[in-house]
Amino acid sequence: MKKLINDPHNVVAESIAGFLRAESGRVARVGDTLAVRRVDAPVQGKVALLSGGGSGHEPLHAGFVGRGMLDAAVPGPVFTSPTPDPIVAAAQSVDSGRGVLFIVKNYTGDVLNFETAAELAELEGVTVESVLVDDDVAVRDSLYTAGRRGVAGTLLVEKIAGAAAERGDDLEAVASVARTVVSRVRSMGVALSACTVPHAGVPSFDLADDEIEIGIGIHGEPGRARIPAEDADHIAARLLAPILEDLEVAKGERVLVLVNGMGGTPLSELHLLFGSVAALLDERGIIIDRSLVGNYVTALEMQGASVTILHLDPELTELWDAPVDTPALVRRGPHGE
Amino acid sequence: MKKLINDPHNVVAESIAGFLRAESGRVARVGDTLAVRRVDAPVQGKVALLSGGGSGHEPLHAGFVGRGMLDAAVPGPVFTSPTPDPIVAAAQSVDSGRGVLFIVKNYTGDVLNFETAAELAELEGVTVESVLVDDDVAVRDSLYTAGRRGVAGTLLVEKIAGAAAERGDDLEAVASVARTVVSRVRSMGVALSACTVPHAGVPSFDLADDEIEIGIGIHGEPGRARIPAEDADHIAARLLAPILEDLEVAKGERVLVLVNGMGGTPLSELHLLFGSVAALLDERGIIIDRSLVGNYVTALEMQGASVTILHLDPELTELWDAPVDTPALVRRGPHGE
Amino acid sequence: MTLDTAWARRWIAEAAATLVGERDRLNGLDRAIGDGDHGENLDRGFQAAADRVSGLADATTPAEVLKVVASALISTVGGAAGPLYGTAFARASRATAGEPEWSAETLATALTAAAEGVAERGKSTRGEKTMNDAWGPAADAASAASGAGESAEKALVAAADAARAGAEATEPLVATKGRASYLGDRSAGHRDPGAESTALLLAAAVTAVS
Amino acid sequence: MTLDTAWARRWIAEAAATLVGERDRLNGLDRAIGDGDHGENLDRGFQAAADRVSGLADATTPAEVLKVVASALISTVGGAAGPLYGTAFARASRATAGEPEWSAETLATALTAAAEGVAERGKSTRGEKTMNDAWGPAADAASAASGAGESAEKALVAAADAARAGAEATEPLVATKGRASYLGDRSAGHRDPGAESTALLLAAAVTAVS
Ligand SMILES: Nc1ncnc2c1ncn2[C@@H]1O[C@H](COP(=O)(O)OP(=O)(O)O)[C@@H](O)[C@H]1O
Ligand SMILES: Nc1ncnc2c1ncn2[C@@H]1O[C@H](COP(=O)(O)OP(=O)(O)O)[C@@H](O)[C@H]1O
Ligand SMILES: [Mg+2]
Ligand SMILES: [Mg+2]
Ligand SMILES: [Mg+2]
Ligand SMILES: [Mg+2]
Repeated sequence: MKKLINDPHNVVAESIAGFLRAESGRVARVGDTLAVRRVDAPVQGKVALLSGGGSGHEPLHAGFVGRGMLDAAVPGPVFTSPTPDPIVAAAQSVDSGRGVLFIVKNYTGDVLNFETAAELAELEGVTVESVLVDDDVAVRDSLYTAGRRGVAGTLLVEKIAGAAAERGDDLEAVASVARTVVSRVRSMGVALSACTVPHAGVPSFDLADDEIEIGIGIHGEPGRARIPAEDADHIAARLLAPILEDLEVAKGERVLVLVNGMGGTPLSELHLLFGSVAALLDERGIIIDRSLVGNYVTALEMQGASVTILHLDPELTELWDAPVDTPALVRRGPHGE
Repeated sequence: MKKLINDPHNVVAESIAGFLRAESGRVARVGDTLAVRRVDAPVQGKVALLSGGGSGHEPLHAGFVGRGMLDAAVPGPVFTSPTPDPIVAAAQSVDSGRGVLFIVKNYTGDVLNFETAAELAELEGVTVESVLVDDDVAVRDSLYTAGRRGVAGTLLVEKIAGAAAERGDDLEAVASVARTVVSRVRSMGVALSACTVPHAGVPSFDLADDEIEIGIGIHGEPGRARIPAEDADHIAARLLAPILEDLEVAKGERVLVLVNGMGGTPLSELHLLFGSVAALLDERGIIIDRSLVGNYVTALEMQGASVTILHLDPELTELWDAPVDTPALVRRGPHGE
Repeated sequence: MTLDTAWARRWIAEAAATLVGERDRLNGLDRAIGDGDHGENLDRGFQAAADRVSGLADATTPAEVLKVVASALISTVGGAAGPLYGTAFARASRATAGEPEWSAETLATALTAAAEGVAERGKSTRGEKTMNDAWGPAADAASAASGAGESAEKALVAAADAARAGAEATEPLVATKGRASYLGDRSAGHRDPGAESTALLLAAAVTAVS
Repeated sequence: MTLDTAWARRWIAEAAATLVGERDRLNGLDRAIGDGDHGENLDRGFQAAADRVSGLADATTPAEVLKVVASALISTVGGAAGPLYGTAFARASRATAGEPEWSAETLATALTAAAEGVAERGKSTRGEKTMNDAWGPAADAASAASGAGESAEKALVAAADAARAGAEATEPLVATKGRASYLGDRSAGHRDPGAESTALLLAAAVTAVS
């Protein structure tokens, strides 16, 4: 294992420290925790958005703290949910009195810790709503599993709900927008290589030189199936099919396409994969109205990518286009300006 | 070699096609070349900026085409300078009559091809100025070598000269700003792993599990020295020392720090390394006035990073802070807003 | 020896010591069907728990020790195991409040409360390849031993043995809860890390008796 | 056989065929001290050159063929080698304009013009571990053969041999130009890919004679 780190057990703390310093204009630390908040929080009159989860998915979540998106992000250890304490501290530090929306990726650990945190925050007088994100179609439904995982679709929930909060929606309305996004977004991913958790020191799974892993999550866990390596066009088809089976977007309808890198894949390959996905959507007559390509919801240095489709409606499109100013996502105004 | 590609010989064309589609609001293709231009080029009354070079460094250069930065980017094959023809076509497509500045990274291939292109463009009535970027202190000077290479500092030249062009400076003035940046910027990089050129199919060099390569460029070429792996703090010191030897920034003076990933390194490690660099600059009393952390000038999926220091002056700071709107770099206004 | 406050203190110290040595193996089990951090998480949590317990001057019941353990685990472990183990220790503490020395029956009450807490908090049940498959059998064994009039120590040994057997019996199961459930059929053939760590914890409780 | 237009056509076809087979080896040489693309670049360029030459209906001199080759290389090779080889062929073409059949002296003139073009364009000289170390000796050998009254064919063989020897002699050198110069002393012990490809090109010219 070679990484740009010092003590493998201190990676998250040192990385957050560097992040806070590099982005001191936008973000600040919550007390003496590892949680990060908008430098101008609490923003008066605005519902606050808080997300978090295990580290290793950067820029998610801390990279999305800022105007138009999150008010706070609470990182846990690598791939491990944070405990309730810093979540409560972060919620208190960003609540303006209009309440805090917790955006939680659907993993047992996150669900349990954010649940506990919500209870404790309520005891401290903070009104909390929670939204679970579970966009990963690689996982079978909760009859057989802990339920679908939250993966790259989380970014879209954070951006769009963030815009709703910024325009002044109340807590219930912001939560409702977030749930609408959750109901209309699906993702599926592929790994070309595993990743190595710093304190573990060995790759999370072994993949031969001619194998890829289809249906992976973002924690280095193995996926749905291991298959012989394929070219980008075939991989695109494999990722898209189960998404469109589940989402039912009709011909002529509009979608947002997110091609997300897992951390170790160069941007050029992500753009190439985006082209493959776009060609398949063209064939089906589905209109790509908005798009985003980059390493946004990652699994350390894993090579691979995920495809996310959000079935747009006019309100979601408008909220997507709203300005945002965070370390990892900045938009000046409507698409194309 | 596992990559998200189709035919290894068609990678650049397919990647550019996906990029153009994903970023259709901002960029368009130059004729039937692989070159990319601002969708609104030529911008009347503005000096145009053109850069280019081998592919594999994404988002450099095409990701920096847009308002406040480049007017055109001309990609060659992976790690190989483009030929003069598309450079000339791109120059013609963005020239508003006020001339075109070529920003050329100092490699024999780029220098020769852009030189030829400049001559041909002049024959077509386009006034061209060229600026060579050679910020890599890992390379000895031109008594012994082809001269220092252009690496991550190129991004700063493009951003700052782009702001000068946007405010209406004439060709000579924009070139002069660019040359000022070149004279005040230095970089040095490290690789933890090599990268694999798609058509080659094998890594560009072999690095043992406990070795790193110091002083690498951005073409997968080996570096200045191979040493046993070290932690981030020690690597930071190794990269910073030769930069500050060459740049002579005094105590109390202000710099911009760019910690740039080589493509396969996760953002969390780059932030951690930024923290290490910042601590060293603190010790010397050098003030970090601006900073940027991310995978901007890459070498395919190489793991590693480079540190770039730009010795600021008030004008450079103002130009750095000017708004920019490109696929890979967006800034809404002054730092911290 | 008896199951008193000193035993509870020794238990947690012993658990912390066990986890240092077993950390990598638990990570390995979790790597196979989860995300490879279970040993790391528990090690961190039990070092913190042991620290707090050793700083706890005035405990007079095992329940008071276990309460401190619960809150240490909740605030340091994170992941799925943190809230689940936290709940287990909290429920065991609540169910035995005021008892300075545990009888076999108290032990059975404690383990049953812990097992029910985990199932409730995890919305899970036995046979889903989770730590329930160790807590459940352990509670049953303690109850049976208590019913048969065994000593508290014997009941504890029976519980630990049952937890160990339960952990081993998770190997053929297909997970339907926790991270391992994402793997579907591919989860079969591996031992559940949480069930294994539960067995280790109860074995540490046995060691702490002597 | 003579060094006429048909020979020039055969030369380029032969060069293209050679480069298909040598592509990987040239990439390998370039990987050691450069960026691993030299074979790729030249292969692409000479396939294009051969295409354009075979579509060239009306050439009556080698110079006309070489002019087409020069522009094909400039517009398809890229990198350092594209402009350098482009200049070499352009200068050779210009220096032999109007000659339907090359004498030993014409050959010497062509190779000298090519060698000087490369050095001028590359701001480089012999001994810097570049293609100059093949072009230079080749030009010298052709001039010597011509001075000694040898035939054009013999002069060509001498030039090709000298290029080959020159390429091999780059191995111990430390590069001071091109990408290999970044390596400093580490560039010693490897053959320069551009010098090697120059030797291959001139060997193809010899093969094309028969
Ligand atoms: N719903 C659940 N009910 C009971 N136990 C569970 C549940 N989900 C997970 N577990 C237990 O938690 C263990 C994993 O813990 P750990 O690795 O620390 O957390 P994480 O899965 O968040 O990384 C599993 O091996 C399993 O025993
Ligand atoms: N300044 C120079 N003068 C002469 N030849 C040079 C010079 N720079 C590079 N070369 C030649 O070019 C070769 C490399 O070509 P190539 O690999 O195609 O280009 P690049 O270095 O741009 O990847 C070197 O092996 C060397 O022979
Ligand atoms: Mg975990
Ligand atoms: Mg090259
Ligand atoms: Mg785990
Ligand atoms: Mg090369």
